[in-house]
Formats: sequence, C-alpha cells, structure tokens
Amino acid sequence: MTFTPTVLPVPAPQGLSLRCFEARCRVISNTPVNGEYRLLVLDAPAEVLDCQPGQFFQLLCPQPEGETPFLRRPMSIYGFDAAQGRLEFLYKVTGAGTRGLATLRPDDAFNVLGPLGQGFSMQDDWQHLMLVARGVGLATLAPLARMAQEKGRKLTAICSARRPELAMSVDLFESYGAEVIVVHDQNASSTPEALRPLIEARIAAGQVDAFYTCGSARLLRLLQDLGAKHGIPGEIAMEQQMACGLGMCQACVRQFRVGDRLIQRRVCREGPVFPIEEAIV
Amino acid sequence: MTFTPTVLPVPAPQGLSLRCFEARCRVISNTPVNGEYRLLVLDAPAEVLDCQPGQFFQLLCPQPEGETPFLRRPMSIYGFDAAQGRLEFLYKVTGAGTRGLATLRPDDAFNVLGPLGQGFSMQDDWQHLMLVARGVGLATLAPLARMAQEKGRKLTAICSARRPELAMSVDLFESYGAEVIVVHDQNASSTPEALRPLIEARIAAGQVDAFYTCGSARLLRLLQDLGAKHGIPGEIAMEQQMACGLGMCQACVRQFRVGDRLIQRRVCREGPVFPIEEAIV
Amino acid sequence: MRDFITGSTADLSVSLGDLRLKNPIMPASGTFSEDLSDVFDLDVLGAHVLKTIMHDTRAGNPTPRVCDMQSGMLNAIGIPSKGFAYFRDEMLPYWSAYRAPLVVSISAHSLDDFARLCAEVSLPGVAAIEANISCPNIEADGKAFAMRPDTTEQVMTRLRAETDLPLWAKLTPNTGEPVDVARAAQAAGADALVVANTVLGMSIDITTRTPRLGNVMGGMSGPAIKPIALRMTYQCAQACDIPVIGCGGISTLEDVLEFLIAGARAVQVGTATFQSPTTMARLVSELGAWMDTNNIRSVDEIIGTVQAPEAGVFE
Amino acid sequence: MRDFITGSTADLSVSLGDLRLKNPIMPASGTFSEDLSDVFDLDVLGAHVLKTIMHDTRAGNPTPRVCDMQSGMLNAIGIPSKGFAYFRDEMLPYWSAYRAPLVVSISAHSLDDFARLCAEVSLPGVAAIEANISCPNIEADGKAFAMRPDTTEQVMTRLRAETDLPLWAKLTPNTGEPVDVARAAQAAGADALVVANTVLGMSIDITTRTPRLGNVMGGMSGPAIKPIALRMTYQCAQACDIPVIGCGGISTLEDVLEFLIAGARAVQVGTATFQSPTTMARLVSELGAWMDTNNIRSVDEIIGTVQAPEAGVFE
Ligand SMILES: Cc1cc2nc3c(=O)[nH]c(=O)nc-3n(C[C@H](O)[C@H](O)[C@H](O)COP(=O)(O)OP(=O)(O)OC[C@H]3O[C@@H](n4cnc5c(N)ncnc54)[C@H](O)[C@@H]3O)c2cc1C
Ligand SMILES: Cc1cc2nc3c(=O)[nH]c(=O)nc-3n(C[C@H](O)[C@H](O)[C@H](O)COP(=O)(O)OP(=O)(O)OC[C@H]3O[C@@H](n4cnc5c(N)ncnc54)[C@H](O)[C@@H]3O)c2cc1C
Ligand SMILES: Cc1cc2nc3c(=O)[nH]c(=O)nc-3n(C[C@H](O)[C@H](O)[C@H](O)COP(=O)(O)O)c2cc1C
Ligand SMILES: Cc1cc2nc3c(=O)[nH]c(=O)nc-3n(C[C@H](O)[C@H](O)[C@H](O)COP(=O)(O)O)c2cc1C
Ligand code: FES
Ligand code: FES
Repeated sequence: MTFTPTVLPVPAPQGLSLRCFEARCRVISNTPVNGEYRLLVLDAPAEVLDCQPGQFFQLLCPQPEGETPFLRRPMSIYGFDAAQGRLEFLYKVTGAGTRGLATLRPDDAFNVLGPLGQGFSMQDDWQHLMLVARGVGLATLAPLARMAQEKGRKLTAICSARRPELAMSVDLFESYGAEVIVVHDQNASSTPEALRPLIEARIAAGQVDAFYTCGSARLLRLLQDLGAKHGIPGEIAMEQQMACGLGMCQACVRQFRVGDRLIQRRVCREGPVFPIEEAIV
Repeated sequence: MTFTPTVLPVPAPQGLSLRCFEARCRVISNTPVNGEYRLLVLDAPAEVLDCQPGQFFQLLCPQPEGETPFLRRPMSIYGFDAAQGRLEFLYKVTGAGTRGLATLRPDDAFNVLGPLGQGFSMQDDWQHLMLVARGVGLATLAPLARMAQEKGRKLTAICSARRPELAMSVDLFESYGAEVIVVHDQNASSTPEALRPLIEARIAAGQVDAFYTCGSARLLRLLQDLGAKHGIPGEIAMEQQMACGLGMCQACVRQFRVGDRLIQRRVCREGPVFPIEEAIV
Repeated sequence: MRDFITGSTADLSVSLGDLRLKNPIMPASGTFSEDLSDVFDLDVLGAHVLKTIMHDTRAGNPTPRVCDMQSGMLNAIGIPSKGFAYFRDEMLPYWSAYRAPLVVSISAHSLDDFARLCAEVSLPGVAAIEANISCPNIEADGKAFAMRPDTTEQVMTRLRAETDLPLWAKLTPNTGEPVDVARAAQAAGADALVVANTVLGMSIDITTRTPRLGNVMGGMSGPAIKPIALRMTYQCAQACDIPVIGCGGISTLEDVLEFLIAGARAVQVGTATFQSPTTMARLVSELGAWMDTNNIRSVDEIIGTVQAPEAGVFE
Repeated sequence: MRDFITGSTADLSVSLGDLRLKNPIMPASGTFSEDLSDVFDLDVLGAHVLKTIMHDTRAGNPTPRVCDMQSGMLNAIGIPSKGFAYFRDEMLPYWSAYRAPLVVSISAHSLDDFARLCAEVSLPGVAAIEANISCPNIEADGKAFAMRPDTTEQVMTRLRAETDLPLWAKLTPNTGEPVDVARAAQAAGADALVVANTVLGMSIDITTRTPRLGNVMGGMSGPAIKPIALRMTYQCAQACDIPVIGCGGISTLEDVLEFLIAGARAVQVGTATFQSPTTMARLVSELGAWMDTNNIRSVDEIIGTVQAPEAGVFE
C-alpha cells in the first residue's frame, strides 16, 4: 500500500515559481506524545519542504466517526527535513478536525497545503534569543531551536505548562543546545509575577536580544511590557480562525497597533508571525 | 478490536414486540465473488436474524473516498443463520453506496436496519417450484433454496447471466438440492424466446406449481404470460428507490394491477415481494 | 418517568401555549407513521405529528420521489393522501390509543378547502392542527401561502375561525421575508410556528441528462439545511411571542440544544429518522442525561438563552 | 491550447454575450485573489472575478468571520474594502497583466453610490462588471436589492445607464421569487445573471451559547447549497434569454456538468477553492478530458440539454 508522496499537478505559471503546493503525503507515524498531544510524522514531497520556522500548513483532516470537519485546519510546522522528506506536526486533540487527525494510520494518504505564511526572522544582532511559550505554542516555536543552532545563536527556552510532566519539547530544545527552564502552575512558577524577575535577571545580565512567544495572552502582555521597558524586540506567532489559509478570504484578520494606528492584517498571509509590540489580544 | 454485535437500545413498547432493529454488526468478511459482485458476511445480533427469504435490510454505507452516500441502501438478505449469528449480503458495486460497502474490512462495525418488508410465501400446494432470475436478482432468490429444502419442495433454478461464468449462486442452489439450469447471452439461451419452450416443457411435465423471479423486466413479462396461460401463480421481488425502508415516507411506491384497478403500494412495506400477476414494470 | 437507557428522571416537559408535552422531541410531518412502532415505543415522544392530509384522495408525485444529496436528500413525494374520511375512520382511532398528543397536519390548494378541512379535523383525540402552508395556492399565482405575509395572514385567519384547537403554522424557508410571514401568522391567531419546511432544490443525472426527481424540483432536508432552519428559528423567536418549534436537519443532541438555545420550545426530527430510525428515542434519552450532567432542572433554562457573540470588532 | 495534465486540445470556449471565455471555469467573488497565484498559473481560468469592492474603505465584520458546517461553511466577512482608488491604482494594473478577462464585482448600500461606483470602475482593462445586489439596500428596509423584482429592476436600470461594459447581476437565493427577480434584471438590461450568492444561515456554540459568527448570521456556501443553486440556475435559464453563470457548491467535474446541463453557460467556484486550492485548474483539465472521451466538440453541446424526467406517473 505504500506510494510516493507527490504534489497535485497544476499548470506551471510563466516565469514565477509557486510558493506552496497541495501535496499528497504518506503517514509515517501518528503517536501520542503525552496525554493531550500527538505527533504526526509524514513522508512529504520535496516541493513542500522549503519551509521557515513559524510557517504553517492547512491540513485536510479525515472525518472521525459521526463528525464532518469541512474546512482545512491550520497547523504550525513542528519539524521539517528536506533531505529526509520529513514533515512533522504536533497537535492537541480539541475538536472534529484534530479528532480526525488522530485517526490517521501509517501508510494512509494525507493531503496538506503549504508551506504558508511568513515565518520567524532572526536578525543578525539577535545573538541571545529568549523563547517563552506555553502549551501547544511550544510546537510552533520548536523549529526555532534548530534554526538558532544553525545560525550559532544562544537560545534560552522557558517552557510553561500546567504540570511539569506536560511541558513539551524540552528534550528537543536541549538537543539543539538550548538552555531550558520549565515553569509550571503547580508551584506557581508559571505566573507572570514569577516570570518577570526571572527574565529581568537575564536581561540585566545582557542575555536577551530578542523574544519569541506563542500561545498565551498573559505571556504576550508580560513580554510587551518587558520589551517596551528594556527596548527588546521580539516576534509572536498568532492564531485566528481560517478558511483559505492563502490570503483570499479575509477570514483571519486581527487588529494590530502600528504606532498610534490600528490596522487589520491577515494572520495567514502577513503572519502568523508578527512583531510582539504590534500584537493585540 | 473485536466487539459483540448488538442492537441499539430503544424503549420497549408495551405488549407489542418490535419487528426490526437498528443493529451494530461486525464485519466477518467482504470478498469479491466474481468481477462485479461482492459477498459481505456479518456477525449480527440474534434480534435481527428472525428473517424470511425475500426480506431486506437498509444498510448505512460507509463513505468511500470523495463520495458521501447519505440515505441507507436497501439490500436483500442473501443468507442468514440465527444459530451462528450470521447475516450475508451479495451486492453489485454500482454507485457511491455500494462503493462504500466495498471498503468494509473484517472487524469493522457496520450499522444495519432490518429485517424489513414481506418475504416470499410458499403455499402448501406449491410442491414444484421454479425460480428464474438474472444478475443480482439471484442474490434475492438465493435464500429460497434453503427454505425449499427445509419444506421438502422440489426446486428448479434457471440462472441467467451475460456469460456462463457470471451466473451466480449455482453452487449454493445445488447444495440445497435444486436442479440448476444456466442460460446466458453468449449462446442466446437466455432470451425469452429460448426460455419459453424450456419452461413450457416442464409445465407440460407437471413440474411447475409456482414461479419466483427478480431483477429482469423481460423475465417478468415471460412469466406473467406463461402464468396466465397455464394458471400458474408466482411471486416477484421488486425494487424502487427508498428513503426510510419502513413505510413512512412513501418514496418507494409502484403501481400494481389488481383485477382491473391500478393501485399504489409501497415496495418497502407491502413488498418487496408481490404476486407476479399484479406487477407492472 | 425514568429514562429507558440512562435512568435519568429529569423533567423534560415543555409547554406550547396550553399544550404541555412531556419532552420537546417530536417527528416532522411526512417522515413518520405507525410503521415506526416496529422500531421503538412511540409513546416516548413528546407528540405525534402525522403526514399532511388533504380532503380528497390523491396519488402524489411521479417517481423517483427521493434522491440522495451531500448531507441531505431531496424529496418530491407530493401529498399522496387517503383523504379525510380515511383519517377520521382509520387513523384517528389508531393514534388515540397513544398517550402522546396527536398533531394533525393539513393542507389544501385553496382557502375554502383549507378552511373546510380544518373544521373537519377538529375532532376529539386531536391535540393540535399543523397547517402546512408551504403548499401552492392555486387561487393566487401558484406560490405557497407561506411565501408572503399577506397570503399567510389570509389563510391563517380563515383557519383560526374554524377551530378552537391549538393551531400551528408551518413556515417555508423559500421566502425572502420569513420574519414578516411569521408575524403575519401570529397576527392571524396562530398558536405556534413550525420553522421550517424543506428548501427547494434540484439534482440532475449527468449520464441521462434528466432531473433525478420525477417532479423535476423537490425539497431539500437533512443536515445540509440546518444552518438555514436555525437562522429562521432564531429570527422568528426574536420577532414573535408565540412558541417556535424548530425543524430542519436535526439529528444529534447538539442540534436539539442549538435550536432550543436559539429560541425553539420544541423540535421536529425528520430526515434523521430515515438515516437512523432510533434517532428520536435516543434524543429524548440523551437530553435527559445531558440535563442531569449539567444540573439543569427544566428545559426552560435552555430555551432562548442565546447570548451576544464575543466578537472581535474592527474600527 | 494543450491541457497541462491530459494533453486534451478540446475547445472549451463559451460566450457570454459578446464576451468569449476560453473555458467556463471562473472563481466566485470573495474566494479569489492574487494570492492564488502561489498555487497555479491563474491564466488557465476562463475569467478572473475579484472580491466585491465598495467605493470607500471599510473594515468588514467582526471576527469570527467563518465557521465550519456539514458539507459547507458559513461566512460573515462583510466587505472589507480598500476602496475604489486602491482598486484603480493597485489592483487593476496587476490583473491587467493576465490574459484572462477581468470581472470586477461592485456593491453599495444606496442607488446613487452603486451608480457612481459602476461608472468609476468602467475602465480599460475591465472586461465585465458583476453587480453584487445581494447586499442590503439601506434606503429601503435594509433588504437586499436582489430579494425583490422592483428593487432589482431599479438598481440594474441605474447601473445600466452608467456603463457600456457587460453588466452581470449576481442574484441571491434568499428570496421567494427568484424567477421574477431574474426577469427584472434582464428587463433592466443585465447582460448575464450570476446564480447565486450564499444562503443566509446561523450556527450556535452550545457550550458558550453564543453565535459562532461575530455577525450572528452569515452566508452558507459549499456542497450543502448546491441543490438550491442548481434549482435557481435551472429556473433562471428557463425563464430568461441572457446567459446564466451557475454558482454554489461546485467542486467536482460532475457538478460543473450538472450546472451546464441545467442551462448555465459558465460556472463560478468558491468554497471548493478553500478545501482544495487546485480545484479550478483541475476542473478545466477534467472538462477537456471528459469532452474528449465523450467526443463532444463544444461546450454548447452540453449547455441547457436537460431532458424531461423519465418519471413513473400515478393516476
Ligand atoms: C497558524 C496556526 C498554527 C497553529 N498551530 C498549531 C499547532 O501546531 N498545534 C496545534 O495543536 N494547534 C495549532 N493551531 C490551532 C489549530 O488550528 C486548532 O487547534 C484546530 O484548528 C482545531 O480544530 P478542531 O476541528 O480540532 O477544533 P474545533 O474547535 O472543532 O474547530 C472548529 C473551527 O475552529 C477553528 N479553530 C479552532 N481552534 C482554533 C485556533 N486555536 N486557531 C485557529 N482556528 C481554530 C478550526 O480550524 C475550525 O475551523 C494553530 C492555529 C493557527 C492559526
Ligand atoms: C428491496 C431491494 C433489494 C435489493 N437487493 C439487492 C441485492 O441483494 N444486491 C444488490 O446488489 N442490489 C440490491 N438492490 C439494489 C440496491 O439497493 C442498489 O444497487 C443500491 O442501492 C445502489 O446504491 P449505490 O449508492 O451503489 O448506487 P447509486 O446509483 O449511486 O444510488 C443512488 C440512489 O439510488 C438508489 N438506487 C440505485 N439503484 C437502485 C435499485 N436498483 N433499487 C432501489 N434503489 C436504487 C440508491 O439506494 C441510492 O439512494 C436491492 C434493491 C431493493 C429495493
Ligand atoms: C420524505 C419527506 C416527506 C415530507 N412530507 C411533508 C409533509 O407531508 N408535510 C410537511 O409539512 N412537511 C413534509 N416534509 C418536510 C418535513 O416535515 C421537514 O419540515 C423537513 O424535512 C425538514 O426537516 P428534516 O431536515 O429534519 O427532515 C417532508 C419531508 C420529507 C423528507
Ligand atoms: C468567504 C467568502 C466571501 C465571499 N465574498 C463575496 C463577495 O464579496 N461578493 C459576492 O458577490 N459574493 C461573495 N461570496 C459568495 C461567493 O461568491 C459564492 O456566491 C458563494 O460562496 C457560493 O458559491 P460556493 O458554494 O462555490 O462558495 C463569498 C463567499 C465566501 C465563502
Ligand atoms: S484564511 Fe483566508 S485570508 Fe487568511
Ligand atoms: S421507503 Fe419510505 S415508504 Fe418505502
């Protein structure tokens, strides 16, 4: 039953190269990571593997029994490897679409669309990076770890979770040489009040040139505040309900503060990564 | 992954007993019989196995890729065995619903509704039975063979097909002691003109007390003609597009000639078995 | 009463004006008959709603009368009817043996016929009359009474004069003015609104290039029309004081709750019964279990509780 | 031209009045933008239809703007618009670089605004104007122009006076009188009808008891509405002489053929592009292959070929 993953044939545009593809991938594995999360590993065609951390795919989810997800579901790239033809997603089972994802079995065919959106940047003077994230947000930030190592940057990853054993991707961050700090709700180390001195100590030590975050409004506000106070830039990956994922339908707009103006941007096209100081939640 | 087939729980009516059930069966096998037909064997709960030959079930077909059958599909009982908990259907893959059936794999759960409709009768003075059928109609008549044997009747089965190797259920009929005559299009033995003398010879020999048929307008007309001429009764199993299968929606009506009146009957409720002389196609 | 599966003893009763139902689940006209008693005890239902009858016997539409659609079906059954006499002599005695209240759906193609039938069916044993005003009015231009407020008010006024029984108006979604039509039915004295009937649709067999229904066009029902029926239910419940009975695409407990929250006091289940004839019995049971779990004592705590959306607004 | 997959050289061209399209496949307004050029060469399409623009800049509706339904979706995007000046200065030059004809969709909430915008967009590089008359007319009672024949005739007459370009009227299914509306648009001088826009629907989150759309109600699209759009396409094609462009739930080759057989001369594809952005390219290719296989030389051999049903009739 194995087959070769391919992109759907389309008419080639003149001159221009295509930015994203609808691809028929093959499921390699789809396994629980901990109580709430699952890791989906795909054999994917080369065309879709020219990715940036922070970009995402639109997944055409199978129908779980008795449910009929219709639209594609957006999912951050958790891992990608063009040489091996690997594409990975880390997802939390929350509704019809992700329940459908959970039904995928090895060798199943699976249709994905991507890569989509603008990924994270890593400016030359961002030598010390600090990543602060919670829950599934850690999935979105995970590929930054490899990128940081490749570019020779130092990375501190603050992983927040309800309980210490639910903190995800700790091993992955460490394997790329990041320093990992796990904070959690059980000992209240994950509250903004507890995090603020922790982070400010590192800022004081000159160890933070830029922030990255995802997945928590409280964390965003904390980093906006610290960023403004200490002049530290940063990026956030945002979410919004989507239909097309390509920029056509305007479903996924959010408001951003740019200077003293409020402007609308599409999360799928101008994002999902935006400057931390412009984000509004 | 095995489970015990059961009927869906419903409130029990006072006094009355239920006539049919929505049941969750387990697929035992689902295999090709010849190029066009497949045999589906189910492990079914006892409640749905109090069947009569000629009755049918309404099958909730799984969705094949890219198609979405919505209504249930009516299918004659090909075989049933209350002792063993077996229920069998023989089907031809023609559209979305039957393509969905073809995707069933052993141990899958499968929802059926039945038994439905009025089965064949076998009146006491019908000692010599003649069954004439074609294509999938043979599936509908198959359980008559066992019934005939159980009741000690003689059965002649004329099995018509496009090619001799496509004639179905020949072994099954023979295993229940029927005499089988295969006619087919390749040598033109299946035309009404060829069949007429064949059948009339047996009528002359006193070997036909009743006819059974299904699945061919040409055969029906032949048998109506012979029946009228020689005073031989008979029964036909008819088809019509259905929605409910229970008698509620009036989708499945056909016209019948009763004496000199035309009347409407529901195939699912008053049928699918009707007197041959009343049928109109 | 204790539920047959869950053992719940939650009080599921709702009132539709003077009529009290022991639960809000009832069948939709044309998708229910005594034949369903083959499958479960019909006395678990909140009410029994019969297939629309007309005064005279009628054959109904040519076959094929149904076809399969994505998330739904089309039907053009028409109203094959054995007529009023058969209803009075055969059906009424049969249904009177049940405890569940009997709702008789009636229709006609002219005001006079409609009014006469309404008077005729106002018999002991009948708990309410549902006026199927989605059928063509051949005195006007053949458009259904319920397509316009004026014809709705006309017909409902005539029917109101003929009966003291609770009188329900069953509306059509095939109109651009559902709220005006609903208000017109209320103004004419309707006791409740059934929202709604099927949506006019069509399907073509590309191989034969012929319509899939003998009648060319037919009514769409099933989950595909749920958003439309829910929208109309919400609009009518907002605009009217009389009870609204939701109908269209309901097949799961979530669907029932969605309609109740939108403002329906009861719901009718049609096409879902074709997919799964045990649906209504299951819904009664699941509603009780859900109320137990969520500590809800009365269905009134659900009805019409829809909130303003938590919307992200743009300048 | 040889097809990119099948190699078919079938002639797929169709005419819509004076406008000749190389094939009958085009996007539906609001479901298409330059962003789709990331996925395939947009010049394979029969035409390009842009998201409706209004004269001034507008923010659009509150979020959430879409939600998932069974066999379809609801949207309440509204018409966020960068306004006419942006269209003229930025969009028109971009789209003019393509060979496919450009169809500009316009809308407004009053007759004067509509007429002005129609005149403004009648620019070189624009091949046709699609009037989205499914939006509320705030001078009247807030009902969409296309809900009634009189308001349809009014607005189309005003637009007709402002432009010599082919003028299409995009109709709404949220009316009880689609045929009268279609005739009114034709009488006012429309060159083609686009049939149809989304069907008004609603969805409620039962956990929060809030509507799933920021705007409370929204438009249903996708396969669920196909039978409704096909029915209206058939009705309009039967009643009018001007070309009909089918739209609603089209996602497969069978769907395209069904609309053509019902009388559409071309089709628009909307929601299917969200499920699978390669849909339109694939449909062009599949239509050519199907015509080859069936030995059909021209799309005209398909259009409007629906036969009377082979129906079983009852006395
Ligand atoms: C750019 C982006 C990247 C994401 N990356 C990940 C990831 O790596 N891992 C992960 O587990 N989740 C991620 N999410 C969230 C993920 O898209 C939702 O969890 C998922 O769509 C839920 O679908 P469902 O059908 O299971 O749930 P339901 O709640 O049934 O979904 C109903 C509808 O709401 C939409 N929806 C629900 N939650 C969200 C959400 N948070 N953001 C956007 N739309 C939503 C769904 O897409 C669907 O259309 C990401 C979201 C975005 C926008
Ligand atoms: C009482 C009865 C018993 C039957 N027994 C058998 C059997 O034992 N084996 C077998 O192979 N077939 C049998 N059939 C026919 C079988 O129901 C159809 O082949 C099947 O429904 C086709 O469904 P589909 O989705 O594959 O085809 P499609 O053509 O896609 O079906 C479209 C719609 O038409 C209906 N339909 C199509 N063909 C028929 C038909 N011949 N009769 C009634 N409805 C139809 C379908 O149910 C469905 O609603 C029987 C039909 C009836 C009424
Ligand atoms: C086969 C069929 C027959 C119907 N007959 C009638 C009828 O006689 N009178 C009526 O008012 N509605 C009739 N309806 C409409 C239903 O009562 C109901 O309003 C509609 O189907 C929407 O509900 P559903 O989606 O749950 O089926 C019929 C529907 C179907 C599917
Ligand atoms: C997200 C979205 C936005 C839309 N915006 C517009 C619009 O601006 N103008 C318009 O005339 N129709 C608009 N439509 C309607 C579509 O053009 C089309 O008529 C409808 O979706 C039915 O077709 P479909 O089922 O193929 O999507 C929109 C539809 C969707 C789903
Ligand atoms: S999801 Fe369509 S524009 Fe972003
Ligand atoms: S299928 Fe409903 S009455 Fe026969």
